[in-house]
Amino acid sequence: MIKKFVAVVLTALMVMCAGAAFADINWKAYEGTTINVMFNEHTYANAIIAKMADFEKLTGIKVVYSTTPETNYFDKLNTALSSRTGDPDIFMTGAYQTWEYAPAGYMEPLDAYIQDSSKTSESYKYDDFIPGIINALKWDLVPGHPVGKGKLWALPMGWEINTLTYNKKIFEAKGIKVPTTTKELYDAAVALKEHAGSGTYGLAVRGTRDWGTIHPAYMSLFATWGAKDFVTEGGKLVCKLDSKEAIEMTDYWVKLIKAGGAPQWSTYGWELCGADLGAGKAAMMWDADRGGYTQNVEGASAEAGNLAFSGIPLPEGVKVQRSNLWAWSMGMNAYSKNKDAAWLFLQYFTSPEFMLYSGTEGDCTDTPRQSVMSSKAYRDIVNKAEGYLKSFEEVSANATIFFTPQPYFFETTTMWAEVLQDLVVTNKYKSTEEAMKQLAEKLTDLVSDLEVE
Amino acid sequence: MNKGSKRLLTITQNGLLFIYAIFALFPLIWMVLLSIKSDTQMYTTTFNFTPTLSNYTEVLLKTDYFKYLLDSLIVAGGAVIISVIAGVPAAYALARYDFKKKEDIAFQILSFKFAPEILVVLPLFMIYQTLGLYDSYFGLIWVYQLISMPLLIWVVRGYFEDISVEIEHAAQVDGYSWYQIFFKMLLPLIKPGLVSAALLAFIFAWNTFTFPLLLAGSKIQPITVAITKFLGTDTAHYGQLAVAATVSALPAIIFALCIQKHLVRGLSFGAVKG
Amino acid sequence: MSRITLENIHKTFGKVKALDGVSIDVKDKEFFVLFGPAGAGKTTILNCIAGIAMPEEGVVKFDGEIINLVETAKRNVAMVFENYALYPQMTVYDNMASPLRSDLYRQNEDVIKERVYAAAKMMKMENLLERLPSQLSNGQKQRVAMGRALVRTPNVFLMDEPLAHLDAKLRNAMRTELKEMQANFGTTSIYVTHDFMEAMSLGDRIAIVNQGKIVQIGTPDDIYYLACNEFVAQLMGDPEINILSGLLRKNGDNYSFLSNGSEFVLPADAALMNKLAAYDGKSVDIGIRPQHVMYSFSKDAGYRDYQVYSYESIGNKSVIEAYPAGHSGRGDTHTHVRMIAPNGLTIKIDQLIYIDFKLDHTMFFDGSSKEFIGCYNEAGIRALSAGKEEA
Amino acid sequence: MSTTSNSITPDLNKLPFKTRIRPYLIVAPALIITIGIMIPFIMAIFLSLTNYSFRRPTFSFIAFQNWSRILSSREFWHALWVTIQYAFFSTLVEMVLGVCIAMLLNSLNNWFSKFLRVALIFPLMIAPITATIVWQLMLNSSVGIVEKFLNIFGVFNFPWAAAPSTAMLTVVMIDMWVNTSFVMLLVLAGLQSLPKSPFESAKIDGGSAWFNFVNLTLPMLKPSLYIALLFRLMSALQEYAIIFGLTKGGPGDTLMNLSLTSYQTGFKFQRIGQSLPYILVLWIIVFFTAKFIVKKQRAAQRQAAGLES
Repeated sequence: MIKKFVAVVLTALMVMCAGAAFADINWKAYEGTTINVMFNEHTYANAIIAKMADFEKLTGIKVVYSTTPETNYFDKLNTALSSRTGDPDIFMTGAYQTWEYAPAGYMEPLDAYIQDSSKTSESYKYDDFIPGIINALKWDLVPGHPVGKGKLWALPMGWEINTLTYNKKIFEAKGIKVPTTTKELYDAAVALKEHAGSGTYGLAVRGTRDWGTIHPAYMSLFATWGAKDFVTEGGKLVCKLDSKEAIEMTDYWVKLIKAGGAPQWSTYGWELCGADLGAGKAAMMWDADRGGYTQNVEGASAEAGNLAFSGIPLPEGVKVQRSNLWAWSMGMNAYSKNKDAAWLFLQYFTSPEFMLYSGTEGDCTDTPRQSVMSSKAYRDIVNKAEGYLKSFEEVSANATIFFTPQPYFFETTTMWAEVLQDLVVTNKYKSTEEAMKQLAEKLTDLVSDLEVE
Repeated sequence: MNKGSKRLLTITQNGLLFIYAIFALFPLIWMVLLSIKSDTQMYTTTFNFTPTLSNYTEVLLKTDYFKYLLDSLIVAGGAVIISVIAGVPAAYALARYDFKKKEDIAFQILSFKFAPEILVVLPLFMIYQTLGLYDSYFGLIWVYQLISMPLLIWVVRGYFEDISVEIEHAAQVDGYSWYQIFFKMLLPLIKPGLVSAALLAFIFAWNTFTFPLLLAGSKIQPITVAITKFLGTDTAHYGQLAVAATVSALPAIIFALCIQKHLVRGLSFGAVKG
Repeated sequence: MSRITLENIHKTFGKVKALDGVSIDVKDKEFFVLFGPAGAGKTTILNCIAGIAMPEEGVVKFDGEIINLVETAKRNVAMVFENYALYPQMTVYDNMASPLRSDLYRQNEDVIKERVYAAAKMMKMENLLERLPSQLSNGQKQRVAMGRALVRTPNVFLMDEPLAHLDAKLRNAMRTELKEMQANFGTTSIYVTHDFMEAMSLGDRIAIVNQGKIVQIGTPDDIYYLACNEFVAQLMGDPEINILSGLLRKNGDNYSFLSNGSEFVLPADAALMNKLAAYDGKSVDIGIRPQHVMYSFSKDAGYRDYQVYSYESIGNKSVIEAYPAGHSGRGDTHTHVRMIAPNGLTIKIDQLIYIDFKLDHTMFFDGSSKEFIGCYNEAGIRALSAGKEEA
Repeated sequence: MSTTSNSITPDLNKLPFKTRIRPYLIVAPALIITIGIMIPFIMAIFLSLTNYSFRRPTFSFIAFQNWSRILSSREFWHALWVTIQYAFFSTLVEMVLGVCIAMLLNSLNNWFSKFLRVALIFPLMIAPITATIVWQLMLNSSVGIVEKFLNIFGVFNFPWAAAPSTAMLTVVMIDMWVNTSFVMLLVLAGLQSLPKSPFESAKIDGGSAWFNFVNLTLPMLKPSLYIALLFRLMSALQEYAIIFGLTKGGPGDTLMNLSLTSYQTGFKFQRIGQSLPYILVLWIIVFFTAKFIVKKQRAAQRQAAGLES
């Protein structure tokens, strides 16, 4: 009896506290509404799901959600959006996807909601988001125009930059120092080939035949090298993969993989890269920082605790590390029939309070909010990984999306990845130059029907 | 043939079978081994490791695994039941009656089995959205008919064709009505074929991926769609995937063991003389 | 127990005309045989009676009542199928009990047991009751099929070649049994066969069926002695009747038959001669059964020269087939003559054989239409056959 | 006479309506269920003549533009070639192996073969998508067990799916692992239903084992073989899960068959109209191949029935 009483009082208190934080808007305005949410299977989504009951209790909104593994998530989302039925109301997306969804009219711009004080609590603190990440989710819908201008299409859940993770133990044993230039990286990869027998190798990077191969490490070095994918010339998008920098960089990349990459590189996605690093098969990995971070958590892998983090190795004559950025975000369906209820959901799960939870207890270490990043609780957790915070802060200064926004992103990057595979494992092309020239021509042709103002 | 060479032949035969058995069964054994390995030992050990049941507790107790399994059971099982109810009479009609376009209809039904899933799934998605069948048990059971119905009709039709028409006539003469003949005389005769075809249809429906991926979503998630979830979100938890795969194969394996006696006989597509 | 009437039944299967205007009238308690070559339409007639086949035209009556639209199950017929049609999943007992367990003819299990045992006893297979059909020989299956029909008291027994698949010995025994049973039961029976011995020995009346038509209906004697055409005459009897083509010529008061360059002076028979008058100088076929052909290995007066074509045993006797000597028609079966001979003769192929006919057993057929003209002692035969039928 | 019976009761010779429509009535449920699925086919054909895309809310009719564009592309012919290669190799291997294993199982009657009759079906119970992941792990050069096994024989870093020269071999091998049991099952069923008598008489005639196999076993097994061929060939032509799971069609475009190309164009690149001709061509190939095999199968069945009696 007493137990029950205490529970009731505690609950009431909690609700009141929560209410106090969000008191300025009516959270119960859409009580009884049901909204549908589509998640990609991810830690970020798990953090939300863990707090779903709180949200439902606060708002009286019922949330029906699905989580789909990443290999098929976007196929499913594409199909669902194209039905234009308003289901799902909220979905997880990346920035690249908004370039496709927003021009097609599937996405609801969020600026109006954020600015409306009757819809958005004062405690939401929109300005608290790291500007670089928010900018990655803005676009004016003109192909060729960079991100950062135009409407806001989604709100970030977390983000990733692409840096080097290495195995301290192996590096120490072989007496190799952490590479800071591309030359050092190449030498280290060669030196670490078969560092512990057949099947072990120097550097793990992605190699599958899709966009996932291009956007992390490859695109980061591509941008650091000073290359660009597209430029607007004479009212048209023109592919610049045949530029000197692009060819040089790609040629370096191909040689790097051939000399020190995984023997089965062309089948490697993030999970195999991470697995090899964690198992001590790969001495280094250049991928999303999170990938290395999670392998390093105690009990997660054989090499947990031995992993350390470093920045992006620089090519000769380059001073600035540029990491391409990936931000898992949530967007709203333009055809949603419960937009205001859906906004409450978005607001709640990107609020500083929730972000603090997800950034600490929720394991989502790449927080998009400055307030979280500077909080002690967060820094205590992340500091456990050597060099993580340092390289994170260093690289994130110049992290953004280095792709030129255009709606054929997936098509162009898949073809790009295909050529990369051909260069590494087949003899289809005589030289990198020939391959890149053909590719540039093909991609220019592909995007020629896009209207560029 | 003398005794010695006969013995040699038997040894060779057993040897060849043994080699193939390793090829066929090792991946399964490997899968079970993975399921009792911890993440940290996953890649660094082969056979010499500390077995753990943590993957099992993780998958079976801490996720909605049984809900996925139940979903699979409902859609695959429901699909087979509908196929049996609608398919067995159809198979009978296609075997017995002479009507216009019979062979065409029969082939048409079979050809659905071979329809590329990708071809139908997109238009179906649009139709399902309009009819409200998207993400419903009924919707999935319906589309699974593409998988289970043709197989069932074709196996069972072979059986009906094999039953002498005079047996039916005899039963008519004996005073039985059409449906009594069907249930009392014919069904027992096609049972082996029916059971095996149903099992095979069940396995195919159980293992299908594209349809449930695109035509179901939040409410219903058959195990094939859910299974890659166990790969994990940060690191790949192959151990958990192995658990999910191993347990998901169990219903079909148990089913197969139960009807083992019928199974082979039943798939002779009616070539068995009664 | 019923009178079964078929009127002008037509039945086609696709483009094949199976029955083309069949009419028969089977009397109550009659044992009626449908006899004809394979594919003649005999089974289809049974199926029309049982209701298994639906005629496109024509009427089926049981005791004068039209039953075209009555379902098979409700016609109360018992049928024995040519390939037994036993239910493979049931024991012999259950097979036989099956008609008595249907909704329409249901009996309680005690009655069923009694009837099944009675039928099993009659068919001498009490020891087989627990077996499955797959464990039975063909003869045993046949008996089960018969037994299943016998447990009931139907309007009519329909039997489709019930003895066809049995070996000769069993067939003879069963034939005798059938005849006995038929006498005991007194149920109308329609029996299909292509075996002339069965037809002759079992049938009260025989209907000859050919190409979907009834060619002739009559008592066994009628059919045998007064075959309405050459086809029927050839069908009835084994070895087959000899047909010789020739010319009829007036020879004084009587007639001569000219064939193959030899002249046969026909014995007198007033009634016959009257009928033959119309055929003077015209082509006529004569039919002589093999048992009415006499042969000799030495040249006897009036005997004609033939050469042996073949000599084959058919059990307790043999058949000699011969062709006209020196005739270029060796192998031209139209001129061949078959005759009955004892077994064990030493006969060489092509050796000379001398032949004469018992001409007073001849049947005459129209040379072009092949229809029956007449035979010796026709009135006597008719009287005999009519008398038999009365009885 | 015929006129009388006909004029008095003209309906006597027609089965009651109830009985006449019975065959249609009993096929109807199955047909309705499956015909419903015809609608997507028709829609697909129509959409292939439009510029339908997820990117636009509307679409317009563009006649055969998609078709002419695709049929004249290198991509299409490459995909067709990959499709045929894959179907040919995987079906061939599975048929030959399936028949051999079934024959072995059938000729032996010890505990081992009895055990295998059941156990060898297990791979069929694993979803292809899972089988692919398990194999990928086994074949991985850094952590896989197969690599360790090959190391014993002095083979290091065998590339498996990662190199164009071995990628086809690898996917065919996985397909073989999953599906050989299906062929084996059907052939074993066929073998066990063979009648004994022709073999007994052949024994008396003293024919060799090979002679018996070619002249008796094979012709009587033909119906089962055709069924196995039918099911295997048809799904091999459409293979998607194994290839996608293992290499996503790579390396380069080595394994991009019609299914993958269509899926990629339609679902990943959002060009529905353009994705459909690939799969419609595949559908036509599948349809007519199936029709041909079914015809052969029915003929073989009749022939085998003749041999038997």
